[in-house]
Amino acid sequence: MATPENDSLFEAPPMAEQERMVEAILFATADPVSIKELTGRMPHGSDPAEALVYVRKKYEGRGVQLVKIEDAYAFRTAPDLGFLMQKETVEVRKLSRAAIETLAIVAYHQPVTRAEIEEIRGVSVSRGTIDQLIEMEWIRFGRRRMTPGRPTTFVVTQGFLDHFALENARDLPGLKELRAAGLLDNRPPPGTLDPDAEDDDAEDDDQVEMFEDTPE
Amino acid sequence: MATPENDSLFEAPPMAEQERMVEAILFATADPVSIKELTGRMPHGSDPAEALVYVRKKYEGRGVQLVKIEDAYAFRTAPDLGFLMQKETVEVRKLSRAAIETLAIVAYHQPVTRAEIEEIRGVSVSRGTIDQLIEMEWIRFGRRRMTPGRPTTFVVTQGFLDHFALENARDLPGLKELRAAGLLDNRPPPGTLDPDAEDDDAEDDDQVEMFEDTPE
Amino acid sequence: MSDTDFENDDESTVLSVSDRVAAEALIVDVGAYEGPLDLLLTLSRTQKVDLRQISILALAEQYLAFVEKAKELRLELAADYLVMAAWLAFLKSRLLLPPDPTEDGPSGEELAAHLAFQLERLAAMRDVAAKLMGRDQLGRDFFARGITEDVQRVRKVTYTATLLDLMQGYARIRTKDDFRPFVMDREAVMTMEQALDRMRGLIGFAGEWTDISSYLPDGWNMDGVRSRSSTAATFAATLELVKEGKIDMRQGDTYAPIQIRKRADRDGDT
Repeated sequence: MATPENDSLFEAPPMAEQERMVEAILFATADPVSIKELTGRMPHGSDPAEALVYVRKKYEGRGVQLVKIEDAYAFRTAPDLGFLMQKETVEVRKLSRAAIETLAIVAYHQPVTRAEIEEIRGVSVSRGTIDQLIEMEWIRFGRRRMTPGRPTTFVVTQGFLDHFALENARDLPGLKELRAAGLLDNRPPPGTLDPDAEDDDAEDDDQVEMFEDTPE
Repeated sequence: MATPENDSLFEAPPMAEQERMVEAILFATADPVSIKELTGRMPHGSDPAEALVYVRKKYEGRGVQLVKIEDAYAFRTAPDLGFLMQKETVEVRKLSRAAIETLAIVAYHQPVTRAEIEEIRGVSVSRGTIDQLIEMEWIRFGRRRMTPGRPTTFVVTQGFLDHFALENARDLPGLKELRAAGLLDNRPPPGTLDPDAEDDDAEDDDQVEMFEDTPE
Repeated sequence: MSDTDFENDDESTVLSVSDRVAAEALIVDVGAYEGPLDLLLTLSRTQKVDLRQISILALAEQYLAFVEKAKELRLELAADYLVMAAWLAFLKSRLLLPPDPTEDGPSGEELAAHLAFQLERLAAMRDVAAKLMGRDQLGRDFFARGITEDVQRVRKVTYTATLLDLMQGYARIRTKDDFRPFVMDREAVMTMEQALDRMRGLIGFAGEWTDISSYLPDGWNMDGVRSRSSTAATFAATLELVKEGKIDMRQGDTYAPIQIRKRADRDGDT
């Protein structure tokens, strides 16, 4: 094999060999390489400009192309294959609490307006939450209400029913069943409270119970 | 052109196109890419293994070559053109004799425990030596031995194979000869394997088991 | 005694002399050896034979000569070297003496064979280590791609929820409704401001003396806690209205009902 020291004693390498050299140098170098630099690195008498012409032709239409950047050359992946440089990772996340609650309200109260959702939740519903649920195709717009302002309503979709394995939204367990299943507080509605129980101690107990009850 | 989202709706791309894709993906990275990853990144229905056969053929004798490292592939410059690349040469940290020998022992005897390395070299292995080889990503921890104390074993990495241009550990130079000469046998010192010489049967069994564990 | 036997062996005597010389040459850099096995391997080279044909007996002799010399020169030898010396002395005696049938354990030949195996294995490992390092190496003889493109990690997030999440979410909202009175604090307390607001709205219709208790809001006059709170708030509100000159109030007797009426400003009687 030719070593750099004695190149000058020999003829320039054959053009096929020069092509290989250009190819290897452009492949391994971290920056685009100018013709001047190629000449400096290749054996004496080489003509990298000519070799580059052949190399460019060889890579035409391939997954990798020879490109010229100012006066330097480099290999680049073909622009139409850019999508391959993405690695898609799918991450499954739990729906946020706000989204679940909004979804639950739509499911139990459909068709329901945004104002009604807010009233039931006691907080305003962010646009993002509604958008997310629509994007997931779990809720969709229903008919407009025939009330002043003609607000849109939301209903759940077939996709929602499929995901939760429900035949229809009426299959959702009612409040009584939720309570029986321990998902609801067993506290009686206000007004029916035993007045004697309403001292500080009782209030404290309820407070504690509430926090213990916090679902998650 | 097909976009990743609707690939599954279409046929797999033609093989020529798959070749381009394999070429682009492998050109884009310095590290070997496994078939599995290629499959994951290419459109649905692609057969990167087949495409790789054509790509390899296309690059035969060129300045850049397709090499296989275990189940992964990478482009590497042809070794005979190394002299052109003085600029790219990275100064590899000079390894001590102890490190080089330890590396060789791990490669030829893997999976191998520290005690076995010490037995072969006749001296204790310093922590620094193992650490250095792990840091260079040439060796890594293998499975624990199912022997008393459950010692960890060491094996060589894909990075090691890539560095030394080995397709897999079976291609290590002289491996067959060493095995034929019995030099890779885990031969215990005389007396230790003779059941009559040992009064502790249990210990003996473990010993036997350990030597049956002789690496492939 | 064994020594005498050894000296009588022609071949061994020759080796012994040359070995002593070799040992003296080697002794200078004890530190250069990686332990006794390494030293033994180096010594074995002086025999200039295939390691499989090596004379372990001669090697043991060389090693012992080395250790002897080191002692003479008062060189510090690591414990390993002395352990090996003792073991080799033992091996030597086993090799030279006829086997004692009463003694169990491995024979001298077996021990010698194992040492030869160890030496051969170490030599082989050194040999392949050199071969390995002599291979084409990445970053020295062949090269990886210089311009790398980062693979963009596109993270696609899909959200999920279970029916249980849904029901719990709904239950949470309903529970919160039930609970609201506690969160809002005191359902059974009426503030003076609330009473005042209420009174201001009602006072316009109160031309005649009316019992103050009739101003208590519906539902606040039955329950003990609520009626106490609303009575106190309403009373405080009436005092405020009297101060403002909006109403007159009177009480006929101690504990008699308190009555109020709208003040007929200017046009009414004083």
